[in-house]
Amino acid sequence: MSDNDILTEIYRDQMYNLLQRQERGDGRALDEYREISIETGVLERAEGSAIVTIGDSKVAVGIKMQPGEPFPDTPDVGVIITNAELIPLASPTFESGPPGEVAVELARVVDRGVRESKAIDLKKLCLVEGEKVWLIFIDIHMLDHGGNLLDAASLGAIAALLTTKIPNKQYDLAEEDEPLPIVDIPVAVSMIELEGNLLVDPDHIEEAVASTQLTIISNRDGTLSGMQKMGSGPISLELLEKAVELGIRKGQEIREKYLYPLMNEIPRL
Amino acid sequence: MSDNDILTEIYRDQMYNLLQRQERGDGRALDEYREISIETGVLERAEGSAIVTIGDSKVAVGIKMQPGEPFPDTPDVGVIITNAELIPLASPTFESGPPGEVAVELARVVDRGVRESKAIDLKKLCLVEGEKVWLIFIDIHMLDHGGNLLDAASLGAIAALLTTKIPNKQYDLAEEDEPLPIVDIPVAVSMIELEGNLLVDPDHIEEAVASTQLTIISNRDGTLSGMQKMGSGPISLELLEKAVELGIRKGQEIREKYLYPLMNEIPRL
Amino acid sequence: MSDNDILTEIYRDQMYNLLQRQERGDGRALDEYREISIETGVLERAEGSAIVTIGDSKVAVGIKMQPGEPFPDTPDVGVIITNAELIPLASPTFESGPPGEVAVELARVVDRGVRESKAIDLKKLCLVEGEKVWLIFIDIHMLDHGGNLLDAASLGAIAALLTTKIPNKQYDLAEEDEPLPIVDIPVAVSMIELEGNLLVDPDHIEEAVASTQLTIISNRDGTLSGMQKMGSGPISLELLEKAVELGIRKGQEIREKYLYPLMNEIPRL
Amino acid sequence: MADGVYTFFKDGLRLDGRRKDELRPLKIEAGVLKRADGSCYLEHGGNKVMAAVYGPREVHPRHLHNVTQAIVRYKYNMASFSVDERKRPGPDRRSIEISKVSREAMESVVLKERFPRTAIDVFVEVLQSDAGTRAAGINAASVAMADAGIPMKGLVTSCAFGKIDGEVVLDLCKEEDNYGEADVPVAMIPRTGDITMIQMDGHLTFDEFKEGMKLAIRGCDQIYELQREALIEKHQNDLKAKE
Amino acid sequence: MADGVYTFFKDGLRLDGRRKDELRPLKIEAGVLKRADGSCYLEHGGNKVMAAVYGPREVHPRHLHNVTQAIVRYKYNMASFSVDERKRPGPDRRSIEISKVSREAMESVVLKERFPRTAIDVFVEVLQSDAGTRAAGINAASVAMADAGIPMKGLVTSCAFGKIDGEVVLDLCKEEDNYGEADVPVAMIPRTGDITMIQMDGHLTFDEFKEGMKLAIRGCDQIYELQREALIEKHQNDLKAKE
Amino acid sequence: MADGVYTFFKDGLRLDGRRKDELRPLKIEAGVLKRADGSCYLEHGGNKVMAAVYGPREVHPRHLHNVTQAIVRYKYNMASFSVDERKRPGPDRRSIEISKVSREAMESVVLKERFPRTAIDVFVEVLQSDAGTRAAGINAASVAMADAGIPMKGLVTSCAFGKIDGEVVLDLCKEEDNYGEADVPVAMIPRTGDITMIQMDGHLTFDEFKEGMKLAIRGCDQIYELQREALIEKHQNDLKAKE
Repeated sequence: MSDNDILTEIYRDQMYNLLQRQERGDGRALDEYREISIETGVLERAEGSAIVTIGDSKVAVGIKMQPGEPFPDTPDVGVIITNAELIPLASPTFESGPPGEVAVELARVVDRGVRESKAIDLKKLCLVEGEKVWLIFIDIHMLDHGGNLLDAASLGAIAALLTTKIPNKQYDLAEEDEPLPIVDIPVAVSMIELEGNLLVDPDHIEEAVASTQLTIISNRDGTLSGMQKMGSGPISLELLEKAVELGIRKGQEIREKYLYPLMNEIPRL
Repeated sequence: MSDNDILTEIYRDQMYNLLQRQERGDGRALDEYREISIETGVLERAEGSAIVTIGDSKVAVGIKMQPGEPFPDTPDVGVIITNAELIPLASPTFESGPPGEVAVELARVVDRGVRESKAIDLKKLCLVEGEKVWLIFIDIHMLDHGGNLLDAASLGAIAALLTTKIPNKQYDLAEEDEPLPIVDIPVAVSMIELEGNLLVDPDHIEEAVASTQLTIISNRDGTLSGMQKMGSGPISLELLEKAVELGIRKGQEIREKYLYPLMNEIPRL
Repeated sequence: MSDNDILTEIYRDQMYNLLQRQERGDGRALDEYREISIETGVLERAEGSAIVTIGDSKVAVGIKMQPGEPFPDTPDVGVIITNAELIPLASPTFESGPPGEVAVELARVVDRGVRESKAIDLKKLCLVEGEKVWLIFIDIHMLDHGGNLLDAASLGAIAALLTTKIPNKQYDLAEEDEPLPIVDIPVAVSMIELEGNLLVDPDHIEEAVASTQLTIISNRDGTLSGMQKMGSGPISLELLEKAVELGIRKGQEIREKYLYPLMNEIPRL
Repeated sequence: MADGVYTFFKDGLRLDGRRKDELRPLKIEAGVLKRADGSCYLEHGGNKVMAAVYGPREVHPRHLHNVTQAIVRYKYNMASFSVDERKRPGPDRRSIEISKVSREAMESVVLKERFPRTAIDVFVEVLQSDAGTRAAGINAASVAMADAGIPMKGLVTSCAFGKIDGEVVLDLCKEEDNYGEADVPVAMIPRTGDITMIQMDGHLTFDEFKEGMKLAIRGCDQIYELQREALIEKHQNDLKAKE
Repeated sequence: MADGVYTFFKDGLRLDGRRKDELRPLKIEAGVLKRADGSCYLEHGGNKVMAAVYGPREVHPRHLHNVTQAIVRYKYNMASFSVDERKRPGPDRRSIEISKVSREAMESVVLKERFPRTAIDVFVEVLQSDAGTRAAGINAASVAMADAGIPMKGLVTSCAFGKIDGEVVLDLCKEEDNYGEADVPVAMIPRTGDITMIQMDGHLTFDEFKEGMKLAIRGCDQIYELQREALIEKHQNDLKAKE
Repeated sequence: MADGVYTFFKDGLRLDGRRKDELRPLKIEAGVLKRADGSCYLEHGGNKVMAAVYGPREVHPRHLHNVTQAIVRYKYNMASFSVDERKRPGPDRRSIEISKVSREAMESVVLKERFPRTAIDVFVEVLQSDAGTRAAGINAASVAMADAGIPMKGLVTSCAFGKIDGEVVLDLCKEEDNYGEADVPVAMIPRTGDITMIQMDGHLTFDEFKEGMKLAIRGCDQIYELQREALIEKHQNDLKAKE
């Protein structure tokens, strides 16, 4: 994440000065998100979709489903496959080609968030044990990289899943399409550490300056379902515990403000 | 196609001067092909083959056939797979590695020529509906790049197909091998545009100088079955229509002179 | 193999001087191996394994077995798949990425040694003719490149195979695991040629200096089962025949000293 | 859908109610992305595409640069979820060809000589696809390029004509494309009337071809107006933002 | 192995007889390879890993170098035969992620500024895998780096904690990892107490997390002692060899 | 074709009527391609190969060049349609190995020191394959190199010997290769008698090996004559063309 060019140095100085007064470049509080918007169901070829913006960041997530083979060691549960592409459309620093380590890590953190939180009742997605289960493809497409793509991607994934219809009719498996069996709503909250401070929802300049980033994924009951430290900077145990608490609190806020309303449209859980 | 080195500039000047008198470097008329030769059946491991030379260009085309699965949306028709390689043996400018955009485009234009002209009656290549059909591999191997490889490849493909025997015996599917059900004979005619002139069958120097190339594919009844503009140069509607007419006319000439004789050997259609 | 940097030049001069007295840098006789050690059965996830050191070279070989499809033209015999990786852990000159030509050649020479010597009775590894046979994966992992990796890899492969247990129980195919049906013990002996001399078991500096390397693979009865000349240097017929004799003799010595003891543990043949 | 039975017209109108020479609805918005130098979001029928332009900028890898002019690169990509059957990520042969012909469609309008040793990179992402994504991509890319302030001789505009039930029509929708008899995507510079891209699939007589070209040119003229409007609106918003 | 039936404790001890806060046996040997600048062979439970360090050395390809400091590269790789089901050779998504987080776990201790324009390359090969290969790899890499004489602010040490049968425990073995409720690999600099890697899978309350971190830190302290001992032994052998 | 039943001899002659020490028919033509600096088309039994040589020329990518001598590169490739079962395009492990040993077979005759910093590129395409394509490729490449005017110490010539029905024979055909007991491709410099390539598959006693080498050397001498004739004919045609 950290970069040594002159511009980054200038931004670093500026941010350090602001932090003395607990301020940020765009006037936000340290624990404040930029404006969030979530549009669901906009991409009609997908079984579920969401376009999420957080500040200048914009991410499209599409869910595709098709019957396929289960993993040999879990013959009776559906399969989640998550893929993310940091396509060069989204940032001057992204390059063409197969996903690099940053894209792979992002996809895997989002994937574990959905999987480990047991957000989807995968047992209900078994069609014929050992032979046929639903495959759920979560494809994450970055459109504009204004920083904190991980939270946008994670939010997009769960929003898209909440509004996904299982395409029973297309595959002659039932009379009606039906919603995915969603049983929890994980939310990822990312922050950077700078001079002993935790700054939630960093923009891309803050990310470039910071060398420590943390993502905390939590569930509806306030428990943790995932965590990842990124960047080469160290962090103290004290600050790490603060970050976990902060992540759980902000996760709860986002869930209530942006995700519960989606569920009102499709009541379940 | 256009290149900015000094040699290309010199050739450009020379060609412009010649064009004032409607002449070309090798003395041909603007609508005249170089010498064409077609040898079929020379490569014995292939079910059909042709080695085509047009001037200094030489292309080998081999047809391989084997039973395989149809596409899900067309369960009762055979499958054509066309592949072209601009191998570095053929030109100092070709590089090793997977096919680049020029090779991919060439293969796809040849492929569409065969497919869209409905040259082969693919319904007759169904073995078991939805399960097994004949796969036809058209592999195009460039040997010498003297310009206008596309026409040589396209001519090689249809000549090889006209002389292909379905390998029934090898796969225990019938007592006898039999010719492919060919029902039309598409011919591709390529030309470049230079200063408002159309030059048919460009050599590799003419190709380097020109920034607009057109390929017109037509059928036995004089209708169009394919077209592709290549290169970054624009062309006027008037000239485009002229090119289409010219392409249809030259296609008819080639078909009569070079392809009908092959059919006398294997009378059908 | 030959390299033109200054260090190689210096080594070359030094070796030429020593060779006048039929001596080598580390005091060995020209036909003398460095110290050899073989540990088998150390890698427990593998069905068979060996870690071989020859002087400063160290190679790990693991054998994995699983049921799979036979090749269409040999429906009743097991399948051997050999893979070697010159991983950058083992030498400053090795690079990440898919196997290069040296690794491919090494794997193929080891593979042919096992296959052509008919070391394994592959007919006994047929489970259901035409449908299911045992696949034997020989994976060769270089750990330290002190020269003559090929002999270390080859020795590791046969030592690992000699101690491999067919995993019948894991795949519910029999009550008990059983040893592989080994029927011969090929040994590869490599040497370089320098100024008309043959130096057995070259270290990595000797390899860098030499431009001709020979590998002779022989069986228990003293017959040849493989051979490969590597490097761009030529060799006279006379010296080649000497090399073959030498290779057979050294192979016999290694077989008796290092491989027969392994068989005492698992008596068969 | 057996041969000859499928019919694309009802009471003289097409399946979606259009006349033969009528475009599907379009929506064009310029300047929708923050990081790109220029961008455009475009909907055309069921197509939803996003285009971004970066440059002129340094060329990586270096050896690709040209000492006399800018190089133009164009990458057309379909999102995995843009089609009914999920598409595997990464370029396939179809997108390689489309990227090439799209780049060639646009290259001649760019004043490349002004920016030697640089690259102008165009990225087109198809988020939802109906028939005609390459045309939609070119139309969006053209607006994005203008939005990036790249000097051009004119905008490039693209649309297709085709043939269904023996009739030459403008701008095929997905069903017409799948079961129709010909599809001819065209790109042009409306300002000069020059054609910069033409491809053809299917069967057409020479007369049908000429008839179709007339339709396509008229279609391009209409789209050109919408491209201009989108750019004007973006410019006015920029001015407002400055006040 | 049905839900809830599987039990990981017997008479207060784990399946392999360990207490909740007990590490599996470790064995660490420094300087085991001849060609590498530094190396380490490490066994931790059923894990067997080899680490090698090369550098500081020239950077290939050139354009990756940094003019102000060394770049650190880390490649974690599993041998095909290191797992029950043969793994296809070459990097997969899992090893790409592990390589990244492992590199980031180690980078902050390296005095990179001393070696501008160079690369420090770390290679970790897993020869036999049990749960916890990334931690084993980091522990071995850290020793190999010291063995290579790379100046560092301190060693990096790693171990995991997890949750089984509702209990927070140190250092999961393979069965515990497969059927447990959470796995949290941690890396730290024992000298300073700073955390340099943390990942989490599964379900934990905040209190369980805090409890687990205490266990992990204590585990790291014990491993740190073994790392130091291995380096001291290597150093003494080197001295003996010189005599 | 059961073991022991298959017999390769009838009345002392082989399946295709040859004696044990007899080559299959050869046809060699130099200078058949226009764009290459040197080229050769060669038929040997059922093998049909085309070889082209480019160079000495600039090296791409640059960092591969050698400041003291030319580098030689050799690419052996089989056309998809050259074998009974269609081969997937692109290099496989077999062709990577053959390219390496073929390059090494030829490298020592090239006066590389005369062309520092350049590359000499050899391309061999197999259009139709019978047993012995690597030898056919080397024989063609050698002629193509001379046709390109590359200075050499001598031509390189290649053929194989093998063992069938317990007998050592020259130049295996496809059936003999598939069911025979050994195959030994050899390359040499007939002018000096030096061996530049040898590989062996199968089973041979030391005496059989020595017997086979004698056959191979005699076979190479015959092929060498044909290579020379092809080059002389090309040269004479070139002279005629100048008149």
